[in-house]
Amino acid sequence: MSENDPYSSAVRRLFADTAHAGRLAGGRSVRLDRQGVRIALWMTLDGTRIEALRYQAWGCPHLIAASEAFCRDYEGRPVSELGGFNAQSLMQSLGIPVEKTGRILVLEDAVRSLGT
Amino acid sequence: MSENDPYSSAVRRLFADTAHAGRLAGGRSVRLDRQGVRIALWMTLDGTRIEALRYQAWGCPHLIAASEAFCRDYEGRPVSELGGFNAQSLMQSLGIPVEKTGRILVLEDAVRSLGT
Amino acid sequence: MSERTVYLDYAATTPVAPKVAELMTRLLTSGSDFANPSAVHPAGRRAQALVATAAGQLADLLNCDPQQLIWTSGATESNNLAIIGAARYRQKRGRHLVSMPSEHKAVRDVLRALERDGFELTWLAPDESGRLNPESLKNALREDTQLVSIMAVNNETGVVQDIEQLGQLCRDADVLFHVDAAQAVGKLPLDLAAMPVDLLSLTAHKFYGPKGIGALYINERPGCHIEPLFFGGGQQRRRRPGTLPVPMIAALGCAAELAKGRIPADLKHLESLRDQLWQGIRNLDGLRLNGDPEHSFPGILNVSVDDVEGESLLLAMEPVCVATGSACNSQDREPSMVLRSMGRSDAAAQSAIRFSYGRQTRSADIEFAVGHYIQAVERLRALAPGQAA
Amino acid sequence: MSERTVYLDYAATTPVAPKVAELMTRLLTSGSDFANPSAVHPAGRRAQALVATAAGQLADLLNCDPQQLIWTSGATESNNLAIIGAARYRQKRGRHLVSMPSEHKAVRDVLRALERDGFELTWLAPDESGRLNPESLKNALREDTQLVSIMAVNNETGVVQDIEQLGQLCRDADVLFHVDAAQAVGKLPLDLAAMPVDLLSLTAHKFYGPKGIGALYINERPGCHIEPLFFGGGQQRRRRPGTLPVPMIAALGCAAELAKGRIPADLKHLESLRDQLWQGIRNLDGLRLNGDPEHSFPGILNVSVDDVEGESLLLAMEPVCVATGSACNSQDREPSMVLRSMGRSDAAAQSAIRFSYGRQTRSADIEFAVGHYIQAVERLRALAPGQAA
Ligand SMILES: Cc1ncc(COP(=O)(O)O)c(C=O)c1O
Ligand SMILES: Cc1ncc(COP(=O)(O)O)c(C=O)c1O
Ligand code: FES
Ligand code: FES
Repeated sequence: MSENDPYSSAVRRLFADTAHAGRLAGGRSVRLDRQGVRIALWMTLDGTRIEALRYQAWGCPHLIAASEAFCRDYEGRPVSELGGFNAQSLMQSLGIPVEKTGRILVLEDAVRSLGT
Repeated sequence: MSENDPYSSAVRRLFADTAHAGRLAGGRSVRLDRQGVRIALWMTLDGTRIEALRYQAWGCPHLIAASEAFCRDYEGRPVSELGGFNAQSLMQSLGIPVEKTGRILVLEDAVRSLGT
Repeated sequence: MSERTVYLDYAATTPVAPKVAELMTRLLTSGSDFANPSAVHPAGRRAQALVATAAGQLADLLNCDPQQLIWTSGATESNNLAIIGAARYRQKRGRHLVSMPSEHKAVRDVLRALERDGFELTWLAPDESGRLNPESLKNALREDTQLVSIMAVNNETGVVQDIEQLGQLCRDADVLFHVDAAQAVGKLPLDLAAMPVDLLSLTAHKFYGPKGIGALYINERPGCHIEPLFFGGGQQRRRRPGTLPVPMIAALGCAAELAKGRIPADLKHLESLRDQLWQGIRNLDGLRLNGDPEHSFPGILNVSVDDVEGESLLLAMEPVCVATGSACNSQDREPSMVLRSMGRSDAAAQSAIRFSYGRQTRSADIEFAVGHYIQAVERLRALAPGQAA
Repeated sequence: MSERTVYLDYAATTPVAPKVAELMTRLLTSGSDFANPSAVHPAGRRAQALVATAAGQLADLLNCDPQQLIWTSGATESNNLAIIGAARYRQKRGRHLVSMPSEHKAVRDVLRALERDGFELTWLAPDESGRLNPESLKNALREDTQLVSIMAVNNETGVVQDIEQLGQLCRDADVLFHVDAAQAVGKLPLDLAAMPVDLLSLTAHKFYGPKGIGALYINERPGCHIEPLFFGGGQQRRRRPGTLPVPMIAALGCAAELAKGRIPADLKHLESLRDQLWQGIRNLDGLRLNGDPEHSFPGILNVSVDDVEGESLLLAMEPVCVATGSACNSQDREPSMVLRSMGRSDAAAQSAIRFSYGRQTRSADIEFAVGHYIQAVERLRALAPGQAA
């Protein structure tokens, strides 16, 4: 059945447990409305380290899963690493189909502008 | 099943029991090759009464059944009645489809020329 | 079956009725009823008798002459055969055709293909409840109009068109009237003897028959003929050749007979499910019914909500099986043409969920679905950024 | 079944294999495997998995990629889709097509329809044994030739063409090669990976699958594409829309898998039946084999006799079920085009009887048929007036 499932098990797991959905008071935030999707990211810092990340997203399950994955990954890492966030490699590790690239690139743009 | 059967039960019965198939020595005979079918009729007379009738036929089951029916019908009748033989009414009584009219008319022609 | 699912996608396809499955099983395992009905030998004649019985059963359901029915592989083929076949047959008289943007793709895309071949199309938009105003059809008919195609029951919304009235307008103007009745046959009473319909498409799998068999009704009268799409053996008076799939045809016939006896009871059951569903969800903030409460097949309920994306909603509702848009375009994610033609925004169309249910659906299934729907909507709303920052 | 019949018309259609019937029964009665495989919900994905399995099984039988297969309603549709679809796709390059008068009507009549639309046809007659001389194909190919259609196994005579050699000539000339393999798939080994074939039609009911489902193999490569015949939902990448009939597709897959394991044993069985039949009737006066003893599928034996009319012979042979000509034209009684193209006279063609047998046929059935055939011929001969008075 997995070969017919449009969602990888990673995407399903992330979509089912969106622990990082929400907002943060204080800190930086960015919001993008593009390509028919909407993404907002919030970040608080502990010096140059990312203390917490939250997101809100309107879009398909892949976009939500990617946003959740990004938050899980980057909490605790130096803020300088945000510039290295790469949508394509995240898509690969989550098994997101290439047709969705346009939308996941919106997440990439949001992440990068969060880092600058 | 009968509604799908291209052959009426009368045609089936006559085709299965072709007692009058064959030839007769002496008497009159007629043969027609037409419309892709072949019919031969033989008749012996007892005065003006038909003593015996025989046929040979090459054609579809309807033609064979009609030939057999004709022989059964007319044995013992005055030879003058041959002129009244009517293919159409025989077709009706045997349930022969109208598409076959052309071929059964060959039988009619043969019968009528036997009577003259 | 690995997980519990609640199947509320009867408009996409229904399970096969037990009686129909039994008949097919009997025919598929029979050593004597499997022959080719074109053969004149005894086995062929038995097969032919089964086909004749099925034609009688379907004709009985529709109140038409069995001779007016052609077997096809389903409503997609029936629609193609009806529309392309009739348009080509009549193209010397004129090349203008009329339909609606809310038709199923198996009508819309056929008409678009004819447009590329030089036919001229007029697309009549429905009102915001999904219905066609007869006046607008009347105004669209021209001297050179040859065919009007309007569906009986919309597959996404369940909206029912006034086929009698629309058909009469066509009849008065000497225009052929095709009805895609894939979602109506076996579900709503239809009396073709009393209806001004020339061509009508149906498919068995929408009313508890198997997938892969359908029919086209052709009201053969002067001017109402079709050119075939396929060529081959002489089957079906050359209008649709190919070996007749006897067990499938017999199954369609059986499903038709079953339906005939059950339509009133089925409708009552569906109405009660629809009412339960609607009561369960109607108070959700921003909920909107896509359809016409007055003129609807009760087996379909289509709703949109604000601020929720359809694909995510579908996944969040699992294991409830519902549809966004029609099943055929579930794979390409463009917002529903049906809903946009009713004036819905892209966002509203994208959030639309079609609940469709049937004979096997129980009240507990609806209750389960209501809970999952509300929970999923609330969760995804909490997840979405506000409309403007 | 009211009377004993001996069914020797397997070339018209076969009974469904018990394993295939079992699978269909299971799917038709399953409460969870009936969904529309286009739907993305869990029930839809289960249905999609069944389709994927079937595509794998059929691809395995043919040694091709499952992606190269399209589901259709049978070989008639596959032939139409292949020939019309490819001819239209390539018509800007040229409009010359090549085929044989001994093809099945579902090829011949399609080509004739294209002829009416302005395509130019070259018909290559077989030799008197029914085979095509590769030289004559080579000579027929022109600059503007786009498609050659030659069947693998003839449905009336069982004659097998040299598909590899004919296909190679097409490949060398950059011409598409379509093969109607309705009588070959599941019966003779075919290795599409090793064969220069571009389009290949098949139908399940000729190899113990159900009627109403078939497939078209498309060797997609530059220049080898088809335009669709139908328009509708996006199924099958738009090349053939319509809800996929999952139980039928699964049944085709199952029949393919079964066949793959059985072809050698099936062939051995058929050869022994054919030898018994031939030994039984060969000494009949004026008997003539219609076919090529060297290059034949052993499941079909076609013979003519002098001075006997086919329709009467068929009736006289009851309850043995055989065919005169192919089943599709059993209802119009024109003498077989296949046999006339092999140089047989109208009379010889009209007296032709096709015996075709299969897995369930026993030696006793053949013995019964031999007796009935000889008796019927002798009886009808006695009944016929001599050739010239
Ligand atoms: C309104 C309508 N028309 C046509 C079709 C096509 O039917 P099928 O997939 O059986 O060809 C469907 C269902 O898919 C439908 O809902
Ligand atoms: C050689 C050949 N081609 C095509 C067909 C058509 O197949 P179907 O009737 O399944 O469409 C048949 C059988 O009828 C056949 O024997
Ligand atoms: S956001 Fe809609 S496709 Fe991913
Ligand atoms: S004689 Fe051939 S059709 Fe009757």
